[in-house]
Amino acid sequence: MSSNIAALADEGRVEIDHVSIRFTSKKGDHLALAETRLQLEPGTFTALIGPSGCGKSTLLNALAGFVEPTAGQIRIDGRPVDGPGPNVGVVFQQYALFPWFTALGNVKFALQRFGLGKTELHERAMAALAEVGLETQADKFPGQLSGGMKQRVGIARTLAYEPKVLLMDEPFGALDAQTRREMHDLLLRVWEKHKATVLFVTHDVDEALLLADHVHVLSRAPGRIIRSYDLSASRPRAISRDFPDLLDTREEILALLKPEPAEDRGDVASVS
Amino acid sequence: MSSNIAALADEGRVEIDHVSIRFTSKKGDHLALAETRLQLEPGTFTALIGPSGCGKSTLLNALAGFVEPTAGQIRIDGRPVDGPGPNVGVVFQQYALFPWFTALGNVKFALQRFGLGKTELHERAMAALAEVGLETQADKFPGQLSGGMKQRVGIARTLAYEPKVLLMDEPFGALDAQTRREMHDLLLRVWEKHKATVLFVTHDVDEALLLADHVHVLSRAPGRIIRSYDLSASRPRAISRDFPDLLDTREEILALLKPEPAEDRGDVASVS
Amino acid sequence: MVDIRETSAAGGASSRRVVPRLPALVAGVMGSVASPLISFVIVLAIWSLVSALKVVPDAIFPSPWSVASAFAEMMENGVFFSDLGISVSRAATGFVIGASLGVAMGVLTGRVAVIRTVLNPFMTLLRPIPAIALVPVAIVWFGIGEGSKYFVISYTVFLTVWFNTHHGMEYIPDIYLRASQSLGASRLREFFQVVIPAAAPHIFAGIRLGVALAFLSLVAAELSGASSGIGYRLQESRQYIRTDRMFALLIELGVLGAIVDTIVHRIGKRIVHWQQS
Amino acid sequence: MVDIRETSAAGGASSRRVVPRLPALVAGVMGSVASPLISFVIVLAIWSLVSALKVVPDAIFPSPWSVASAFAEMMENGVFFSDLGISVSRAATGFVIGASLGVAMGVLTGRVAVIRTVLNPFMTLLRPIPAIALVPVAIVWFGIGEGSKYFVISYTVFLTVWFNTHHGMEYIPDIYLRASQSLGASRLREFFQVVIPAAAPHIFAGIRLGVALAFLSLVAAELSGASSGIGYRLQESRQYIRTDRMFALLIELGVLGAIVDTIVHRIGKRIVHWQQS
Amino acid sequence: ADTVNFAWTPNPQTPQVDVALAKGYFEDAGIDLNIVSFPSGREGFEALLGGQVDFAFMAEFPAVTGALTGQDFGVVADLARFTGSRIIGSAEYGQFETPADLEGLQIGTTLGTNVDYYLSEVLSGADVQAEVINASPVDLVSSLVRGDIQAAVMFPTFYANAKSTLGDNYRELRAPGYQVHFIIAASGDAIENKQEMMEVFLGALAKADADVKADPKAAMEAVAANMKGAMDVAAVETMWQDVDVGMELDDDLLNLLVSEGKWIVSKGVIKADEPTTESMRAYIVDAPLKAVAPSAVDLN
Ligand SMILES: Nc1ncnc2c1ncn2[C@@H]1O[C@H](COP(=O)(O)OP(=O)(O)OP(=O)(O)O)[C@@H](O)[C@H]1O
Ligand SMILES: Nc1ncnc2c1ncn2[C@@H]1O[C@H](COP(=O)(O)OP(=O)(O)OP(=O)(O)O)[C@@H](O)[C@H]1O
Ligand SMILES: [Mg+2]
Ligand SMILES: [Mg+2]
Repeated sequence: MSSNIAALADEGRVEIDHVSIRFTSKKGDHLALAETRLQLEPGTFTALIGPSGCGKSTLLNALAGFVEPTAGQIRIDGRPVDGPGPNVGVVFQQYALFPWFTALGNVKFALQRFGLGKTELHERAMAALAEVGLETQADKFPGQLSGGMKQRVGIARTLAYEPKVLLMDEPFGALDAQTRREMHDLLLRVWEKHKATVLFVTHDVDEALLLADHVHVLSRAPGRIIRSYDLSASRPRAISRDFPDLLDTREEILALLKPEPAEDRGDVASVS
Repeated sequence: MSSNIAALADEGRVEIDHVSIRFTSKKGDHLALAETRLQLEPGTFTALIGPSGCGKSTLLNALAGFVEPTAGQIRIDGRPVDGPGPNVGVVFQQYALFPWFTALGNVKFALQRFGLGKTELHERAMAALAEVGLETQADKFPGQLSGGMKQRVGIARTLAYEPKVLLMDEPFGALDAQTRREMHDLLLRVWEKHKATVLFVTHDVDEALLLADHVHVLSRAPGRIIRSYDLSASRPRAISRDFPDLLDTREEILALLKPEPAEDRGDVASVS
Repeated sequence: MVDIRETSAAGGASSRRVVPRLPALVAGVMGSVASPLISFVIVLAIWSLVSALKVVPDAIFPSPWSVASAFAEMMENGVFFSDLGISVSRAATGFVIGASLGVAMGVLTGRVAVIRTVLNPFMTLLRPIPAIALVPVAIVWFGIGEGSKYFVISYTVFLTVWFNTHHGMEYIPDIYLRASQSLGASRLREFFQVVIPAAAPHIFAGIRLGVALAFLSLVAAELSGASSGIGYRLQESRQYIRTDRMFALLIELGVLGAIVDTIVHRIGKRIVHWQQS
Repeated sequence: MVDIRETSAAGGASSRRVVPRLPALVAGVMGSVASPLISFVIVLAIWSLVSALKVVPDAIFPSPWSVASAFAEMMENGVFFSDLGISVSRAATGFVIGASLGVAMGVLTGRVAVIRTVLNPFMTLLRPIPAIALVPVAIVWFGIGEGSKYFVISYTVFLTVWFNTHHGMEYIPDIYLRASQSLGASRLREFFQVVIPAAAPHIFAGIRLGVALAFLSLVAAELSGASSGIGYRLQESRQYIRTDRMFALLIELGVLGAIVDTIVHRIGKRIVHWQQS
Repeated sequence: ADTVNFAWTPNPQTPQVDVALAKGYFEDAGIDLNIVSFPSGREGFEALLGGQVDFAFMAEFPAVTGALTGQDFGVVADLARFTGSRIIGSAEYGQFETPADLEGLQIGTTLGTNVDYYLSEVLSGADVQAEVINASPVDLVSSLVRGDIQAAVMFPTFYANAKSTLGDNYRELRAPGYQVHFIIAASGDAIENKQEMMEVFLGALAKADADVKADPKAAMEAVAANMKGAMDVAAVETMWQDVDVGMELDDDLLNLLVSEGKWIVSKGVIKADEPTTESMRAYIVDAPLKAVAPSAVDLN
């Protein structure tokens, strides 16, 4: 595509420097994220995985500049984050579509920074919608879309924008398996083209293993990173015998996420 | 528990009789659900699976009495559904918690129909929260909970209410694998105790296979049932060699959901 | 005076109204066309009854028939239309001035902290001061001509529109601003494509209120320096104890206000259409 | 006059305010305590300047100092406190009557289709009719005593509170009603535990407006049949062209209204706390 | 004791009321007097017509309107006449020596009141054309200062203020032709059912009327006291140079009522027949005053 801001391989370094986040309310303090140190190299794909309520969304919100860390500092390319900015694209857990724009209008909004002509703007936006399989829904308003459709519009919008750092909070949670697979392909395609730094929150271990270079597992609340994995398998990957490392890592992560002494209740999709 | 309305085995029959649903807007009609016939026997557990936007939520909304079918009729125990009612419990895709009540208050709201004493009400509500692992979050308001926590409060609320018919729209979408498994156990326990008729929308084929007696697969939009499976395997189940039927069914459904001529791109968790 | 519609989950044509759990038949018969008619027949019936009972003299609580004839009389001698024209043009001018200033100021106080800090306490103090109390001041400042009338009307409209716009601006859901800023929108674009649409329901609620207030303050505005207009005619009718005319004029004011309100409401619904889908 | 806060996604103590993109220093200095002060100093400075320039005679645009001395004078001869007491009690009584009727009626028209059908057109017609226009009628109906004053105040308060409550009731997000009805709540429980809390922000917005209006209509209410009260004193000062007193009284009205508004707003925020979390 | 509701506001033209109040004549007569204040006589009159008060103090003009529209009331006493009606102008626009000086000016007044009548009498009497502009009483002075109007005809209460505000520019034209009559009207109910109460009430005023004539100085003090500082004794004294105090009912008043009635009917706002002496006479109820002060009534 026309812009190549994100193509500079040394842009998009994210440093999470001794960050912890605490919410205060009338009933006292609540540590949402325990002290966390993490560095994301430019152009890498990192997945975060952890139990519900452990602070994943909170960490993402801090990276995006929406929430201020209680302690520590977050830097992007050396500059401390002090608010939301154009360098960091976010796919929101709650979609965050503008209800006053159609699906197409929402995507166009993101494309306007490229200063395109009217026809090109329209064509690029339609192309972005087509990539998420919604070209026929372009004129619908968010209120008329199904849950999964809204999520895909949100994805199309953020990807079209080509940010240097891309934060995604359970972006595929409301999608069926097939659509989800298509979205995986799309995401990897876009990522390889623009080499954005991606941080991806998911509940699906397989998804993390299929997509990421690095997987970090968080503890129960208050979350902190308890294990990290580097995945070097080439893409496209599959969770199968062809990728034995991935299968091993999968077992390990699943065991980590189980809080009790791992009693085998047999309801895990235990691959033989 | 004290109520035994749902325990009468012949209550909770759901008949979906030639139902189709169409949305009209300025820009013309839109068929959200093609003609559908389906009968749910009392005390059975049925899963619906289908691509994004195919009309699953729409069908559930019609069953719950929120949306009126454009054609056909829905009957519960012989009586046509003409609005939301206490016989049908719903776990909402968007949680639908009352923001003015705490997590505990939301559950108490559902328990009030049992006319319990104050202490018992509190205890039962706390117990319901404990079952979804949120006993420590009882006093938080929905605005202070994480996505997965909200979903669990919604589940606790509806299960505590013990309806005859239980409709669930992607109830575990925002949960991590471990919590999801715990919720599966909880749901099956409650279901076996009260023999409610359950209709369950999910994107996760494995989840459908682990839980349901019947699985119906819907086509791309406008949705209609294209294949149905009866699962007789005893519970607890696992997607493993111990349950070869399930593995076969799984393959079939995954193939059904793939729209293109099944090219093996290798990114499916293809179990050998 | 709030008219914020929440996006309902299902919407659409066949969405079941959950609100009125009433026999469908009753609700059906009382459709939107029949509704005002039924209402007016009932009100008229009660009114006729009360005035027929003669608990108060006709000169003080006139019968519907004498009000109707006062109405006819004003129609006949042309006063009706000339008053209507002049009052509507005063209300419209005052409204346009007040509403544009109100929106502009609301945008400023809602979005710029310094301006908010300096002006809000002052505005809060102004709000409980009624327009009638300002009439003498208005006359001193703007003269006895149209100026003072515009001032009185636009003063009232301004405060209300400002208040609504201000709050609409202040309470824009963070999520929209976050999305916009993350998508690299310039401040200008954020303002016009996000802030304004997000605040639009509130702004429209304020404008709708402002329209009502423009008519409400007509009477106060036309107290001085006017020798025509509905407000003046009301004064005059009072001087000459023409209660029948007074009632006719009050009804005129009511009908006029209701019509304009309906139009504004319809326009608002069209512009802020996404709220209902 | 809308004060609906959307539940913001992050909230919490450390949530970053996304709204004002201003130098943090400026915003910091102008904290909430300093803010009104700065505002008043500026306003006072401008006022002194204008009156010092003597573009209009002091009798018509008084200086801050003459207003202050008029204030002192009223304090001294006790008029200030007796007026304050009587006006506040009138505003309070009128407000309580109007607001309770308004909430009750709003609940009815918002939730019961038959009542809505019969009453709404009539209410819509009443809204553009100002309280001052009803003063003569009020005197006839309610006497020259306190009755007519309560009527005028509660009439205005009633219409506004009704309007807000009505719309709050009508536009309760379907999702809450669906959840409630699916959870088998009785109509009573649905009403008190779902409808009322869901409409509460709107009802409070209406009540807040109603409080402002109770003060706004004091002047109209005390036009006739009163021999004390801020509104009466304003009339009296106007008769005798005591512009300094008029200004003092207007300021008194403004301060009084602002204080009560702040209190109501605070209470509302406490009660409808979930809107902000 | 019966409660008598009386619409009255402290003013310098009705010293009988001030004196009767000061000396307790109403209590002596067994009347429990409840005074209700209104910003203008017209509003007191409205309250009277609505049955809210028994007596109302006002100028004669609203009574004419009431008579023309067939209201149920009667004029029972004429307490004082104001003889100092004037047109006030600013020296910037002329010297205002004769009515002819008003030619072509914009003159402010309050339409539909007795000052409107006065102005039109002066203008038509001198055959002068001027533009009459409506303004509420309180706004006339400021409009004059601003120059929105060049002359004004206002209620006497505002004269002093006009003079002080205009300062050296103050000019007045005392064109004759009209006297304000400060009257007391009684409700139809009082006239029909409470003759005795009316006599007692007027009796107390008559007693005070005699006191005023006997000791004007004391009456001025009583007035000033009730005005609570708005006017001091000296100001009242100055004003009284133009006031003819004394309770009566005579043909002057009747003729004025007829003349004003004709003027109002000519305006076309009220649909009524041209008034005659007989039709207006029906609204003057002289019996009670005749009973307490026979010499005060002079009607044929
Ligand atoms: N605004 C808030 N006020 C108070 N506490 C909050 C707030 N937002 C989040 N929390 C708390 O912070 C913790 C972490 O929340 P967060 O949303 O980051 O979890 P998460 O890891 O994203 O969970 P999930 O997977 O369920 O979305 C939770 O315990 C939650 O209750
Ligand atoms: N209120 C509405 N107005 C118009 N069209 C609607 C409305 N609600 C849903 N639709 C349309 O109906 C179709 C089915 O929507 P539905 O929400 O039932 O899908 P779904 O199967 O639940 O999808 P998902 O898995 O993504 O949640 C979609 O095409 C959607 O655009
Ligand atoms: Mg989260
Ligand atoms: Mg759905």
